[in-house]
Amino acid sequence: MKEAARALVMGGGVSGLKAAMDLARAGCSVFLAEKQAVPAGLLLGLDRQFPSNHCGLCRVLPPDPSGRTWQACMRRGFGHPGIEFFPGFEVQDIQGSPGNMSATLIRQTLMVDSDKCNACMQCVEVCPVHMPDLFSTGQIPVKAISRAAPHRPPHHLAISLEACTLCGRCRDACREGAIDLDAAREEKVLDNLDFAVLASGVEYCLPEVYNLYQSAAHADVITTLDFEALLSSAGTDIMRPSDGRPVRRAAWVQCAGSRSLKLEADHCSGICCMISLKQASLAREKDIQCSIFYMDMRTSGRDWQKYLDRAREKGVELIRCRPHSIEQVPEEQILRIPHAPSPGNQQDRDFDLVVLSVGRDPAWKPPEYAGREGVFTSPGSRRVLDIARSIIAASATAATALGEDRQESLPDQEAKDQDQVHSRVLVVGAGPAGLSAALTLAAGNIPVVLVEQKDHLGGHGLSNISPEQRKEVQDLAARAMEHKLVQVYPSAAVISCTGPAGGFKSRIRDSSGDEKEILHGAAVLATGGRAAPVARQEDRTADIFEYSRRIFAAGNSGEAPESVIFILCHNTRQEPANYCSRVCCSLALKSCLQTLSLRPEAEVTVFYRDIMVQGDDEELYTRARSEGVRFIPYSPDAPPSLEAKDGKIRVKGSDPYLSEESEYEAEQLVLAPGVVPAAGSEMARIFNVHSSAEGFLCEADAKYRPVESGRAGIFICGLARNPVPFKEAVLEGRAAAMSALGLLKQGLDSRLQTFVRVKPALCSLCGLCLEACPFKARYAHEETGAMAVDPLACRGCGACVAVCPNKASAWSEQLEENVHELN
Amino acid sequence: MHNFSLIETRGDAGKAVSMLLARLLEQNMVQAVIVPAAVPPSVLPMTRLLNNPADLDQTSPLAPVAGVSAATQAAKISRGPQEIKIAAVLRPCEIRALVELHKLNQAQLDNLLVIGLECPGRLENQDYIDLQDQNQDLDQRFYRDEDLQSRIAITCRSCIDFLPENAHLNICVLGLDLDQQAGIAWDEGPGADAARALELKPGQEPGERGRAVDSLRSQRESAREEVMSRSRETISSSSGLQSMIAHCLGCFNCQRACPVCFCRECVCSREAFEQNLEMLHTRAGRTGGIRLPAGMTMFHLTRLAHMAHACVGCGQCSSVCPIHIPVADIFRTVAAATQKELDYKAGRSPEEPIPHLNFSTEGDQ
Amino acid sequence: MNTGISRPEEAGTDNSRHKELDVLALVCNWCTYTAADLAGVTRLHYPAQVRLIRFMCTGMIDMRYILSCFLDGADGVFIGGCHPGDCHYLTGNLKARVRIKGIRPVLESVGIPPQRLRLEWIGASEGKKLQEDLTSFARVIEQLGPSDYKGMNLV
Amino acid sequence: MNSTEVLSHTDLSGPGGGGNPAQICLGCGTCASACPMTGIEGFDPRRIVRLGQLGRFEELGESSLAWLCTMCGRCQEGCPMDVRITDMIREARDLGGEKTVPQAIGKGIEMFMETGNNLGLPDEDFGFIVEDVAEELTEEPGFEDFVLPVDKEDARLLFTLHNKLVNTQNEDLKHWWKILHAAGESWTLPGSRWEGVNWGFFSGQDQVLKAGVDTIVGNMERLRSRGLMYPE
Repeated sequence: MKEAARALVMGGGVSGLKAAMDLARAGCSVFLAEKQAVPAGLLLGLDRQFPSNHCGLCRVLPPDPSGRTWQACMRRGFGHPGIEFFPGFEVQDIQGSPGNMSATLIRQTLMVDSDKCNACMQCVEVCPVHMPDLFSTGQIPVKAISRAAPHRPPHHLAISLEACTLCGRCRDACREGAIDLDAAREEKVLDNLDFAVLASGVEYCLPEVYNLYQSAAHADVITTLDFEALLSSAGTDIMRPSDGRPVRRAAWVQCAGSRSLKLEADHCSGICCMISLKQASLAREKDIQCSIFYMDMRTSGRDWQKYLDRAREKGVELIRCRPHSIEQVPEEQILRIPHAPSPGNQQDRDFDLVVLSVGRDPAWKPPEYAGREGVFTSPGSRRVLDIARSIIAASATAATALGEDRQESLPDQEAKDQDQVHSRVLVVGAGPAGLSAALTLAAGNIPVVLVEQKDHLGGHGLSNISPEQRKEVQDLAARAMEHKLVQVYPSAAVISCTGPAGGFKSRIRDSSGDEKEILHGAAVLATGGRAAPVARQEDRTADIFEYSRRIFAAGNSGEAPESVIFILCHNTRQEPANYCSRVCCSLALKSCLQTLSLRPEAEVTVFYRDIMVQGDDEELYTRARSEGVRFIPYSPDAPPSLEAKDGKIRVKGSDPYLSEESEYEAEQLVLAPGVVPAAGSEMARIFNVHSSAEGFLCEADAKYRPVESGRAGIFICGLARNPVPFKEAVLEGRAAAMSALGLLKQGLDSRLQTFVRVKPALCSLCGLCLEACPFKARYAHEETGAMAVDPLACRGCGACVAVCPNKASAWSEQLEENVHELN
Repeated sequence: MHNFSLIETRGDAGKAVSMLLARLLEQNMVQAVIVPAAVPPSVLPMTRLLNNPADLDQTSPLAPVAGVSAATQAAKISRGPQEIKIAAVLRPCEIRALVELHKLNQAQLDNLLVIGLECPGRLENQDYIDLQDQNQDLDQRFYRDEDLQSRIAITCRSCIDFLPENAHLNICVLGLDLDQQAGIAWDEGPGADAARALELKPGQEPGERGRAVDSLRSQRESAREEVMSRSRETISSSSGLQSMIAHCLGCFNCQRACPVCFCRECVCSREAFEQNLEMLHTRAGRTGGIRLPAGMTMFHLTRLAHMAHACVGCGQCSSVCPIHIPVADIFRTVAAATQKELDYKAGRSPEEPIPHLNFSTEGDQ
Repeated sequence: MNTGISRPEEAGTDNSRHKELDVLALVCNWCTYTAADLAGVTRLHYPAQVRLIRFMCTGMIDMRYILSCFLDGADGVFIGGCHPGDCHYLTGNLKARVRIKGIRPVLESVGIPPQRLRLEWIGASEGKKLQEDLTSFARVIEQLGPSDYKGMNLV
Repeated sequence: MNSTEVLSHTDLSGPGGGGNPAQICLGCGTCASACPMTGIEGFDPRRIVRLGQLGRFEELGESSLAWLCTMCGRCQEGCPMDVRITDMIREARDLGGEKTVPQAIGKGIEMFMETGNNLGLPDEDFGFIVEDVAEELTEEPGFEDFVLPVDKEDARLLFTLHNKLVNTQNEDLKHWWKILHAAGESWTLPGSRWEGVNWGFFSGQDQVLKAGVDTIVGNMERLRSRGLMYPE
């Protein structure tokens, strides 16, 4: 293993930044290429983000010992001591093999010399190439030469070489000689790279290209990305692009450019529902009437269904109908959407603005080098992901890249504990997430203590219906058992955890009742989940997990019932379990297909509220329908009623298309009650971290720090944190391990930044600082009871200093100079 | 409180109460008692820790004086080992201070049996010493002599919180002829356990008590309104405030005497010695020089900012001021406004969280 | 706190010097200070008497800083932090809020009307809101005139 | 080209290969949003597709639902799942059998099968009407030399008619002829079996549809026309 790998990260959006920062923290030399002049990609234009509805990109940034993050709003630029940033460059090609790769970077954006530029804007005036006005306030025209980012000062101009014709007018107009078009042809070669991480994201669907809703003909039909610019709080009210009049009624049309066989787009982009809900909620604040036209509201995450409920409370109207067309009412500046919200009921609704909710471009393909050896592609560069999932995917990809890079030469001795920081990590739970976390850490040369309640490793992964995924878990379990750095405690439980990050003390009790104390620097909680219980009338009722296991158990030679009825979202997605469990829909669809493959004549009926498959899983839904599965939507107010009679299950439900009550009979009833965390609140208590009302462990920041709990050094992942499918649980495990690894690396390298200190002679031990510290970096010393600061957890916010009346809690001596002026 | 019992005083209520305390020790209900006692040659009863029932003879639980607030000492001693349970005789304001200190981790309420004393007010220390020369049995006379009662500390004259709250056992003096009887009141819990050990029989509470309490309260309320409105008016301008605190010597007595000011060393007292000469030099040039030690206004405002929510209105700050700045008037005036704004009352309940730690996301700016 | 407000040549409580009113804005680095940057970039002007002081977090604004500002002659103190839920340090802004709630009655009692102290949530992207809030605050301070404590040199 | 080829376009096998074309329906409502008939007497294409999905074709054919559709095809054009909605409706109408065909259409079909046009108009009468209209046209300035090309062989376009143009709106014929005349087009009007409207398309009866197509194809073969024009 090379101590400091040379890593190239392609793409400077949120994924690329996260991967780059993780790798830098783990000790790599990182090169970051971003084709735009500024980092943060799409997010730069998202002024308002779910769930807080405000911006917050800065929260992805670590507190930087060099102090550079004092300036680090992404809008102001990006500086990181471990990362060499190449703004304006795109990777053209990658050659060679891992350990000796070379990448060719080509300039895509040319920055104007900001030392010379005096922001006269003459160049923008004369530039003949107009560009789409994304993410600007509309006050300054956007040309091929324009401001580098909407929020950058005007003298930070950049030329998009994709659009630029190199006509030279800007250069001639510039009296300061700040523009050097010859630099446009610049090419850079990076050699001796150990690996590369591809995180350049996907392309968004442009409605004009696919002639969606004749958008090119209507100035007031825009996309969700355009609407973000209108929402930008830097602007004023929300105005119509066509005539600048304020918007009073707006519509969102979901699935523009997706979920269509006609467009060869049999996929769901997965984030558009939430984007539209957010945009409509924010527009409601400006008193705009908002309607969302949708098919399935895919609010599929721990907190998303509740967000939908809040949007409804704010008055966002949801109309379940995909419109056929948008009509311009002649003479009037109105867009009319004829639609049929319920069968036999057609209505026209008029709007000032229609927003097409677009996702991934159906024709988008990753770059050619994506699949090469040594190039690790973040899942965020295969499909559209929301911010939190991008962050997780990026961390996990960085972890995989690092792990593979190191596999060759494992050290034969444990890393030494330094600076009173224990390098060991406690992993609780050995399901897919816990095992992934443990092995990622071990690959990073960090010793692991793996505690599992059961007598074997693998958790739910062992009962996965996919043979490949079962195999993956078995391999992970076998590797964990064999790994020199992984110490496994089966049939054991953690009963307490005290101390600060870097110096936790936990007690473990094994099956014989013996207790053992473990010292560790960090912990990863991966205690998983289980199926929510269902009240079953008889054995003809099964939950979706049981049924799927049974029907997949015998491969393709098993038996299937002649008729089966699925009821999805059974007692879930409503209080008190008001969240989508994310796994049931695709499991149900797979089970439907398996049932039909075992018994083609079987009658399969699915009662559902919204089918929540995302990404390419949409194809499962399409296939299930085309193979004859009957799908009947129901509303939570009128769920289908159940009855067991004469050895058959009878389900009464109404078919909304036919407006008739029907009775369906089946041999088998399958309920999908969702999943619940297995030990959430118990873990929350032992490890002193937050948990939700449902018992899921809560993260410090839902978007930017998804696998960190509020307590430094404690990381959370998998089903214990939120409902996730198998693959995501694995990613979360790796991401949590990557964060733990980074934290410990930071400690082991003695790059500790102590922001605050305690003056014991002045301290009254009142404990106000314990309460005030948001990161639980304060603790009372176990023996002396004196207040202490955990340098790994402290982020320097000063809450403890401000709350301490006599400044027994004080800034560190280095910082005091800075703060002195204020004191 | 739900239960009430009368005890015979036989002309010396203080002694009768002392005997009850002695019995608590004898019954091993508590292992120590904190109570005011003047041990010769001192004539001023001061907080004293006793653990021998025989020593209770010399105590003055009803003495109308509080050398310093007993809350500070009760708090400190309560943080000792768990196995020593202590009975503490405390005035209402002292109990309130104790409750505040408990929230700040400065007291361990579980270790205390709090015996509250209904408080018609306390005499200033010097007044008590002087009056004792003239009155042999000052402690008893005080409760029947309205003239003596009118000489209580200025803060007490406008105190409306004279009934003890959050105590386990109350000693009742209002509306009773203390030469005959004193009252003991208690609720379920440790108070009832103690009452059982003391073999107190619940009985009827005399009706006069209610009338006495009401009349005292209405008298105090109007006094308080008068004091508060006067001080409100005075301090509500920079010059008014300055006129009150202009003569502050910077002795920090008020801070040290304050039972809720819990810092081991006040940040302001430290700053007084740490002042930056360069800065003072610049400032001195602005208007007619600069008073040293500088920052006395800052000191008083800091104390208000830090502790107004926790002020229990005991008046010790005024009592100890060598140049008679009405510190308590200022403090109580600001405290009333602050506690109202924060919907908080100092000492109301040990469960009520410190308002500055309520980081709820509800509400607006 | 060395706010640099008092200038020797302007000392005194001369009420005619309305133009010399001093407004201090104590703002959080992550959100409001960024909004100020943005306002600059977007060429949004805010009143000249406002002086911005950057803190890492409004949660580190000690009550004593606010007192110092007023005793040092500030006519208004504006505090700008992240919206609830957006704090880089999770709850710093909420700490600022409760502290301000607690200190307002103190200030009011000693003759500093509550309108002279204002807390606003201003997100990093809300340059416009920063401008509006500072402008309206400056206007309120103008109407109130100089603070009672101006020029008393009490620090 | 023959009618069998035309009919082969009505391939009802679904994209999933399951055979039932309606099964893949997403229930999204695009069809109902597009349909000019949605809401009229409770009509909604989703109902039709649903019945189809459930295999209740006969019920569909027998219900009035199937007959409310105007066969405009907007639903089918918009369907993101490529469900062949109108094709399916034709199929359903056929399944209902002759007794369900609405009277006006049934009568027309009967006439057509007997006489070659939906009105049952004898060829002599047709000849008289069109000659009369042609004569009127020659009275207009610029059209003095107009000659009606009936059964002209080797013309480029065969001009078939909607029976309405012959029956009630024969003034409109002039507009078409004027255009063709002014453009110098080579065209011809069949003197018999001139009907352009194919009610077999609406009734769902394939043999009628075939007869209709055969009529036109027959005329084209007979007169050796290379193109077809049908004014509607």
